[in-house]
Amino acid sequence: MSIKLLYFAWVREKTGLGEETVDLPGDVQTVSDLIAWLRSRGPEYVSAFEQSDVIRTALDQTHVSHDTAIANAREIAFFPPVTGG
Amino acid sequence: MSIKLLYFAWVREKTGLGEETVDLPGDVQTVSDLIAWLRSRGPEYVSAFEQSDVIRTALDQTHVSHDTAIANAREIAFFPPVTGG
Amino acid sequence: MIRVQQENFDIGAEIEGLRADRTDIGAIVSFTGTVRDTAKGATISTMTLEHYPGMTEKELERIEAEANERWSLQGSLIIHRYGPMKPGENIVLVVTASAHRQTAFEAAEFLMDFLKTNAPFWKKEEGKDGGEWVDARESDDVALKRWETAEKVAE
Amino acid sequence: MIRVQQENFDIGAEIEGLRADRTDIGAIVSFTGTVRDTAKGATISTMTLEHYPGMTEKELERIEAEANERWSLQGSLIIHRYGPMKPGENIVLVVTASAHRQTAFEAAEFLMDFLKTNAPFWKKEEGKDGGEWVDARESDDVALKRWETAEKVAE
Repeated sequence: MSIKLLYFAWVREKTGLGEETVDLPGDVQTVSDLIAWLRSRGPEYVSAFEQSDVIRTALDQTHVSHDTAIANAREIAFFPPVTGG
Repeated sequence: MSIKLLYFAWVREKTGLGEETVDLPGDVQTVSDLIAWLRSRGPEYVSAFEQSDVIRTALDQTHVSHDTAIANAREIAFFPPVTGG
Repeated sequence: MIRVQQENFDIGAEIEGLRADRTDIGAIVSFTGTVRDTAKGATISTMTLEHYPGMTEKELERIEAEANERWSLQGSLIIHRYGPMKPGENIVLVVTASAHRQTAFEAAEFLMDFLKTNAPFWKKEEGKDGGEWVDARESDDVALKRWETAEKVAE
Repeated sequence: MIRVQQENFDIGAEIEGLRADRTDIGAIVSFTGTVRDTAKGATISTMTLEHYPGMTEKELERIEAEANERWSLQGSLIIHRYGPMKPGENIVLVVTASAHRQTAFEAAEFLMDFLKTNAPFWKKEEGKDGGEWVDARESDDVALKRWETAEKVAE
């Protein structure tokens, strides 16, 4: 399954990427699975997702929790708690 | 004692006056006394002060209750509950 | 700053005046009260505001000073008009500026709640059936009560 | 109405646009968030706002729709800027118009509380010691909680 990943704020700075398209292994079912898989991809991902509980996630531009199933999402974004306004 | 009385909104319309200067009898000590004395002055005052509990009073431009002593006030205003803003 | 005037005011210009060249403000709240064209189902053609010159200014200054004691404000402004006005026109403007939004919101609401119940203004609504003095709203007294137990907000 | 833009906005012009020719409005509240020149004691030279194009618009529309479901509003507006800004500049504008002041105040606070915790914006403050991402404030989560049990306000 090919999916677009987006990174914002310090998650973006730590991964060194604004976005990328990846092919997910079949055993990646939830957002948590995806984070674990990303951490296996290199030290920059380990650093970005070190405190995975503070990372917020949006599935197709809607806020979701880490136990949400990825299903047929087209894009998944990772970012710190928002600080606009 | 000579004192300036001011009337606003429907109190003004009922008394038919915006302001007047009166000499108070010596036994008029409080705002309530003053209202009672005013009511003795004619039907327009009876009408204006018919429901004296809804009438608000300011002594020298400060809100006061009806049991307040008039003492040496220079001006006393009577008006309905305020409705600005 | 407080102003009592017959002429209209420009909300944007007033806000810009209050914040001019300031870089320590984080939040600006404005409240504008305007004339509605209906009351109790009747159409209003003119709203006339009577006030008590002298006392009005004193009350507004007192209310503004009280807000500045309770909250840490970078600026505050109250403008209240008097005289005849048409539906859609401005009646009152309150602006508060602070470092944080909760402070600016609370102070603006406080100013309006106190103004509504203490500033000596009276509204008369005129329609085709003549004029009628507006009754004080009980909800304004209720709104006032919530500030009685409120402590000064910590920064 | 919502807008996400890099350029500045004119608070007065936006308020006038929202109320234009309306005579059924009694209360207009505006909130403007601005860049402060200090954070944690350090001087800030530039504040940069990053956002998530696409999701930002969706979230602001969702938040605005929610406010219009909860309160009877004659109009509402959210404008949020992104990109680099200097101290004193505008970041965000929320305007609400209603028949009564409590409604306009509550809806404006609701919009800001939800925007602060849900709209995908991130602030980076730059000073002489480099840049730092702003931490989310716990008080913003607390502010949000008060709306959880709030019923729709009766008119």
